[in-house]
Amino acid sequence: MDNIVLLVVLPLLAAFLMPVVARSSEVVARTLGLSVLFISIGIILNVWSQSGQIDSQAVSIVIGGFLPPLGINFYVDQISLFFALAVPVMVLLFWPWHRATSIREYSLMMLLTASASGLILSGDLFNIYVFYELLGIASYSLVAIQGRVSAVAASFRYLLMGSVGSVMMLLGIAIIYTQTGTLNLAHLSLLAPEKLNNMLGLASFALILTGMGVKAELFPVNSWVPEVYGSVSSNLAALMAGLLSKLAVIVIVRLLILLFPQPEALQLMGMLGILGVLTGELVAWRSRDFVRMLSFSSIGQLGLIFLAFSIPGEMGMMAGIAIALHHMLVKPALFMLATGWRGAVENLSGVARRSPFVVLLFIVLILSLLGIPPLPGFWAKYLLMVGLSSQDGFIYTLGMIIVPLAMVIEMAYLFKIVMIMYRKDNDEPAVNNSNIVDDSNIVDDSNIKVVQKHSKWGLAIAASVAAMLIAIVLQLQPASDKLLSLANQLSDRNYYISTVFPQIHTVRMQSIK
Amino acid sequence: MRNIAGLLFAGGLAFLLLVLASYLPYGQTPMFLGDAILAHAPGEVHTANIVAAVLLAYRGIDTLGELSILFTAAAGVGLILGHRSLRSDSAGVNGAVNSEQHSGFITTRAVDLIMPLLMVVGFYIIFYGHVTPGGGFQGGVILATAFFLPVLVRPGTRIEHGVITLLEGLAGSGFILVGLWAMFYDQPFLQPIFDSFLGTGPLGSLWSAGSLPLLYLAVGLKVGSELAGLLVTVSEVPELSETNISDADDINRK
Amino acid sequence: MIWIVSIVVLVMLASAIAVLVLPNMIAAVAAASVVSLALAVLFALMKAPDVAMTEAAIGAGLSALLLAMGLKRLGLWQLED
Amino acid sequence: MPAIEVVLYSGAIGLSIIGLTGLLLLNNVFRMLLALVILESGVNLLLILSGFRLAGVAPVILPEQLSNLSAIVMNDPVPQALVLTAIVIGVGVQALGLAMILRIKAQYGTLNMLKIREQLEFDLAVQSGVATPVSAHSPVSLASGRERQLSNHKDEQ
Amino acid sequence: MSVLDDLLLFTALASVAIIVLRRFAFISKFSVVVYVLATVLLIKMSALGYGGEAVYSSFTVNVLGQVLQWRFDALSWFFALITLVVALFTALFMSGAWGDKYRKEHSKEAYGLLQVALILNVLSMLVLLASGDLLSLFIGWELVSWASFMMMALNPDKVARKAAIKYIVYAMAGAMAILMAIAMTYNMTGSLDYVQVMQGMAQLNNSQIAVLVSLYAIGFGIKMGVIPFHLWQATAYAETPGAGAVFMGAISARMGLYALILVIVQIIGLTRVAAIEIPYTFLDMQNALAWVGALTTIIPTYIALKQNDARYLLAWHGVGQGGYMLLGVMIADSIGTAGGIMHVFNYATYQAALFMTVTAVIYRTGTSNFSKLGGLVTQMPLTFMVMVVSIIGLAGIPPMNGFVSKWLIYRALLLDGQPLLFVAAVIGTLGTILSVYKLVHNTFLGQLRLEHQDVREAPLSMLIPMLGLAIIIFATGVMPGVVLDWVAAAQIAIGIAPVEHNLGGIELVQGGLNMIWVTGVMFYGFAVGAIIFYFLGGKSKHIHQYDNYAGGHFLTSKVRYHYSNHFYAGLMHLIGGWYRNIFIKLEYALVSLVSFMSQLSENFYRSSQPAMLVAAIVMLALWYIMSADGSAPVLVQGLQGGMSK
Repeated sequence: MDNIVLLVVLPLLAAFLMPVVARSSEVVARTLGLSVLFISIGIILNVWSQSGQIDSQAVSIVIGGFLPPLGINFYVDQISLFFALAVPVMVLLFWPWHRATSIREYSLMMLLTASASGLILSGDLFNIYVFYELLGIASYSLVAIQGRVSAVAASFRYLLMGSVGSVMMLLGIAIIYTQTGTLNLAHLSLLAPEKLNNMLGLASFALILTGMGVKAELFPVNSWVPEVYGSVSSNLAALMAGLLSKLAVIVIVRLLILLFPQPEALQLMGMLGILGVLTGELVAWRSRDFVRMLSFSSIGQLGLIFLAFSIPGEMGMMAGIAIALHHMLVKPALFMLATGWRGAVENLSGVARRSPFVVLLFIVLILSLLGIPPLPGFWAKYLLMVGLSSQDGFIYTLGMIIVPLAMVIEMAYLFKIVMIMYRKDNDEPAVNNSNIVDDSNIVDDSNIKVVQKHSKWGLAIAASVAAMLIAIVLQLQPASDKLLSLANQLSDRNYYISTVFPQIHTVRMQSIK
Repeated sequence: MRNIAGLLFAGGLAFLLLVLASYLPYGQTPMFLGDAILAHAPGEVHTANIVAAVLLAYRGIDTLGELSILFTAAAGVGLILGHRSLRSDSAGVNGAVNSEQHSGFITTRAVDLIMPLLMVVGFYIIFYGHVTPGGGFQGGVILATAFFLPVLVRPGTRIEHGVITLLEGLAGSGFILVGLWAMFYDQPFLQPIFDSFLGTGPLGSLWSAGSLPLLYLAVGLKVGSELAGLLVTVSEVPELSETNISDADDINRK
Repeated sequence: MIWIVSIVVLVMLASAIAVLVLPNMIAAVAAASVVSLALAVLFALMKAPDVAMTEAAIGAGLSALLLAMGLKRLGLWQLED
Repeated sequence: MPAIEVVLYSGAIGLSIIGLTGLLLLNNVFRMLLALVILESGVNLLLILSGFRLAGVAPVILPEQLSNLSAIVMNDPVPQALVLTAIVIGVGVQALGLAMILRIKAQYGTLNMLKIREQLEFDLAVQSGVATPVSAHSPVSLASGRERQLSNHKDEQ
Repeated sequence: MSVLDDLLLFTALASVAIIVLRRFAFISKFSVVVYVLATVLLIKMSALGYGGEAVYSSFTVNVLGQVLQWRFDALSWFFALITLVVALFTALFMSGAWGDKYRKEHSKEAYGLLQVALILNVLSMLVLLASGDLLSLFIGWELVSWASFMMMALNPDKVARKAAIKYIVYAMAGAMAILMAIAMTYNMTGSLDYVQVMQGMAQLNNSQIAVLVSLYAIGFGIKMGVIPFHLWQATAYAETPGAGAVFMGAISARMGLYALILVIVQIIGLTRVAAIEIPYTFLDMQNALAWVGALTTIIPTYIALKQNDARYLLAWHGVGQGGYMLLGVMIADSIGTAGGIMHVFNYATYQAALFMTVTAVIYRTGTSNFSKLGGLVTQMPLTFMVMVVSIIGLAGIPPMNGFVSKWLIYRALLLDGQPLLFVAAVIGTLGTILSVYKLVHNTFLGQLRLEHQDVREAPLSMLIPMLGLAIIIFATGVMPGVVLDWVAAAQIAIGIAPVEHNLGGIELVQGGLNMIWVTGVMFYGFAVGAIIFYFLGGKSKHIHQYDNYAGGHFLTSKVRYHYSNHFYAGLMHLIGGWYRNIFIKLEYALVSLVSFMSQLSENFYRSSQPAMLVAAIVMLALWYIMSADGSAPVLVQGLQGGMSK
């Protein structure tokens, strides 16, 4: 069980060693990175199979031998283990295979992996901040090295927003520390009803929400999303939209549950979620560029997730997890389809005849995204609607109205694309696509004519996601049970506390040989 | 419009934060964590400098993360500045490298003299980090400065990046390996190790804190090499001016 | 004590404003360095020697050096304005 | 005469707000980077303040204090460690930002945030093949920038 | 395995088979067999139509604490019967000459996809009709929507595509309204099972019921195309490829009525609905819905008058006839409900027949534009006959079946004391008669155009289903008791007293209707008239179609006299322009609003300074928190306190 620490440590080790090893052999260095990812997956699967009790019992892992709250601990429960598994898997899936880049890019990918795992596992407020910063800097760097100078500019704007956000988060942590004098989440949670249930606590929540919200595509601090996703490769966009945003959301939710019991905190998050849904979908409706549309759709979906998590009680938790997991599957798949479809949607005219299977895949994915029964997306939306209607209060009523409207708008623009794809007359594209550079970088500088092709790997991912969606439909019963237990475990404060502090212990002296 | 909005938000925020600050305690914060660590650190990790104990022992993984952040930043800077639009041999950039004048003889000599001294000071600060104020970070910065000063006074000097790469990789790995060493003994990751060789001295002496000085050494070397790397990378960028805007093709091929 | 603190804080705030308004970029970077120095003094006054050392070394020294080098590369290194 | 904590808190918050105001009002990206540094410094000061004790001494045990450890009041070491971390993180962000600025300057030829944004939007639109957005600020420079790029492509052949 | 399982499983397997085999030539025959077999399976459940117990599916799904189940009762069976019969006739129609031509004009794939769309529509409708709780109802509902969308989107034409998109946006909006209502129902009653929801409804107060009814009515109403959601339907159905339009026009929109009856009449109960007063009006909610029905009868019918394309005219009628059904159901007594439900059957028969005739005309002439048609009666007499039979049914004139259901509705309105609604319904019928005359005149009467002189009668494969439907129209018109049996069973299923009837018609204390007598009298009258005409007068002669005068001039055979433009110019002038297109303008305004807001949001995302947003949100959030905390008035004091501390 202690091996879980290796999920963070081994990628870091690999990241440090890769440039060194690459000096003698680049192949070995690359293999090193990949093998660390496989080892990580192996470790998690091993934990999963070895201790079947993880389903029922969470574990707290002490780092440095100092029991919390003095030391830092990792908290492993179902949801963090799930995401810890998702991190290496998705990094592996969206590994920048085809790009002949420097070894340092792989190194950055490993750092991203480590920080993502650390973020989801960590049980210490400041440790979360450190991993969050590491995640941020790794992603700024990864965005900035995508070749084009526009990526650098987008990344710089992202960096400004992210840094100001994390400064705000640090401010929130400082306020919490002045109130409680501790940083361990379980300990904070123990003290929260007494110490943080006031205006200062709420203020620190607002600050932390803003800081983490930058990565989580929370409403006002997400203006980086279209710029960054528009200028990076689909692989990275898929990773960022699919995985990193969800990690930040889950951490926010964990903090919310453990630290901030106030209803105002929920309302604030819900309000921002609603605004995110509304603006995201509205702008996506206008967008004429495929990737830009996906980015704004992602903003909208994240808004839905925030709205769902702002519903108190089990229903909201279930809805939030369901939408988050669903989006985590679908959006990367859509970005993978975007590998061949970058550029204006008008250029997609007649695509359906050239690649009917891909279009069919696209339709299945967006149907699920829209929440058309019986695809999994529907059940998530259904939970959200039921949860919203179960609450009184302005925010939730507003959500009841906005969410369906947003879905209608989303449907309108997504099916506009489908109709364009099935159009017969593709003789005259409305705009020229001569400047598109696709992921495979098949660029001929002579007349900048581009061959756009889906990467086979991306298609395979999209197809397997679609298959997974259908498999979930066939296994609705177990899936919903699993969801319920995830939600229960995530929303149980006392469970968290009692896991980290099995007995109220006096801080045990470390035996010194 | 934007200025008005900016002033409005900043002013509002100033007011609100001041109000928030008026609720904050001053000088009597609840120090649960601090008190506990102050009480236990001398006994548990044998460091006189409790900040070092917090950094390396109690919150060791924070420090690891921090080192990774520096590493990431250095790698990112290296990759961004490695683009050919920023290389001195790039077509769009004139040969501006040599525009910086060689410093005078006195400066050069002085720097050459002062460099070993700085190195010694840096290592001293690192090694005594767990005993007195200072430690890996401060010492690392001094090391980086010491390394970089000769480059500064001799513009155009080509630095072999290999040394820095090697050093930063090995120092970072060293930190992790010390942590993994504990796991090898079935202890949690990063647990300080005290055995007959390490950490037998009395509190306040150099060999008192188990494996912590090793960690601090790793931190110092890591910070030093990263910062030196940063400085060197930036120093290799040619001077840009309005006239030599590079429209170098955007496809990054290395 | 309070006088020292007040003066240091005032210097710090004044140079922070100077960073934003000084037309000369070199002066701005220098002012940023002064902010860091003042901050380091404050840290020292508040009995945080480790932080004070770090702030002085990194904030006032290395970071200023880095920025100044950047300034030179950006073509903004103009002593006369 | 206000109490000392008012001075310190005002200093910390004032520093942050000055940094933030700079970020909001300035257009020069380099100066924005400086403002970001100031903003971070302000929050660091606030964090140190949170661990300050009225009669506290530095959390370093001097050899002569060894005999009566429990008698001395020390400042909280944890915020100090946190601030150390934060300072180092700050310098990392700063270096990264500087590198980006250098690259932007090299290829866009400007340090003005508004112009950078315009260029960025223009580039994104051109990449996606969507029609060029009409620039509110400097349509001329945009058009010329694009032309320059195209002509440069030709030159390279 | 119950019979319902068999039916659903069979249809599902058949869909798979048709999807797989869609490119083969035998697919048309195969699908006919499929529908015959499915109808046989349905008939095995015919006990339902005569008051039998509901048939439950043995297949259930347990998800998120809900048990999804499927069942058939008399109402579902009645609708399923209509669906399958119409599908059978459509498949028959498609299997012959029309299908061959479609294959040739488009492709094998296109024809196969049409068959796929048809079976998917049938399957989804059966799933919807079989739903046993609100969640499975919603699932079925969405399936129907998307199956319809697929059918509509098969036409590659630009107008059709646009209509399909419009449809699916409307449908999504409706579905979202229903989802909202279902979520609220769940929270109010604690269950989604029909029986438990029905019990739970008793505990709800009027305002809750009002919200639920409005949401459900909007959701289901959009599918039915009631005012003000009628804009999508006509174009979408008219532009569906020929045979598809037959099916869609006949039954697709009626699924909305089914769900409406199920939820609002059966589960919520019209007495509860009637108890809700709408403020500032003299109406209660039931009346309001009835008025919606009446307006839906009138407005689309008069829009139909203006159409210059046969398909559009029929499609607009489809919208209008839905209003009658809603009106009938909303009267809520045994006669009115019977009229409403029976009208579904009658409407399906004649609408299918009418679309078939129009498709046959298109098949032969290549157009359905009135300006390019006319005088086809000499070339296509049988088609003409079918159309006449159907429009008699559509206009509600004896002895065809449309008369019976309309009579029931009128009768109920009169008995219920709703003179205004009665007048509205009569106005609607007037419009119907005028526009069906336009249809038959402009297509078949007048002078034959030169280019159509070689047109022949529709091929046999198309005539057979048309004639079959015509026979059904006439037979159920003479013997409405056959259908009324099923209607009465459905009424029992939804908890309304069944209508008293016999084979020939309705038995009422206030005076019933016996269609056998009516028909007998009519034919007797015709016979007497004919006898008088032929034998006593006998002064008639055949005049050739071209033997015509206009303005005192003889028209040569080169000039075809065919009056189609501005057919009802006078009437249109009377109606006046001020409210024409009012709904289109409304829709446009809505789209503009969305567009405006979208632009607004986009400007937000183009903010030049990223940190501005962070600062803004932090400030606003802190402000919100500090004021929500109740410390707003204390803010300034707090500051002062901080200063003086």
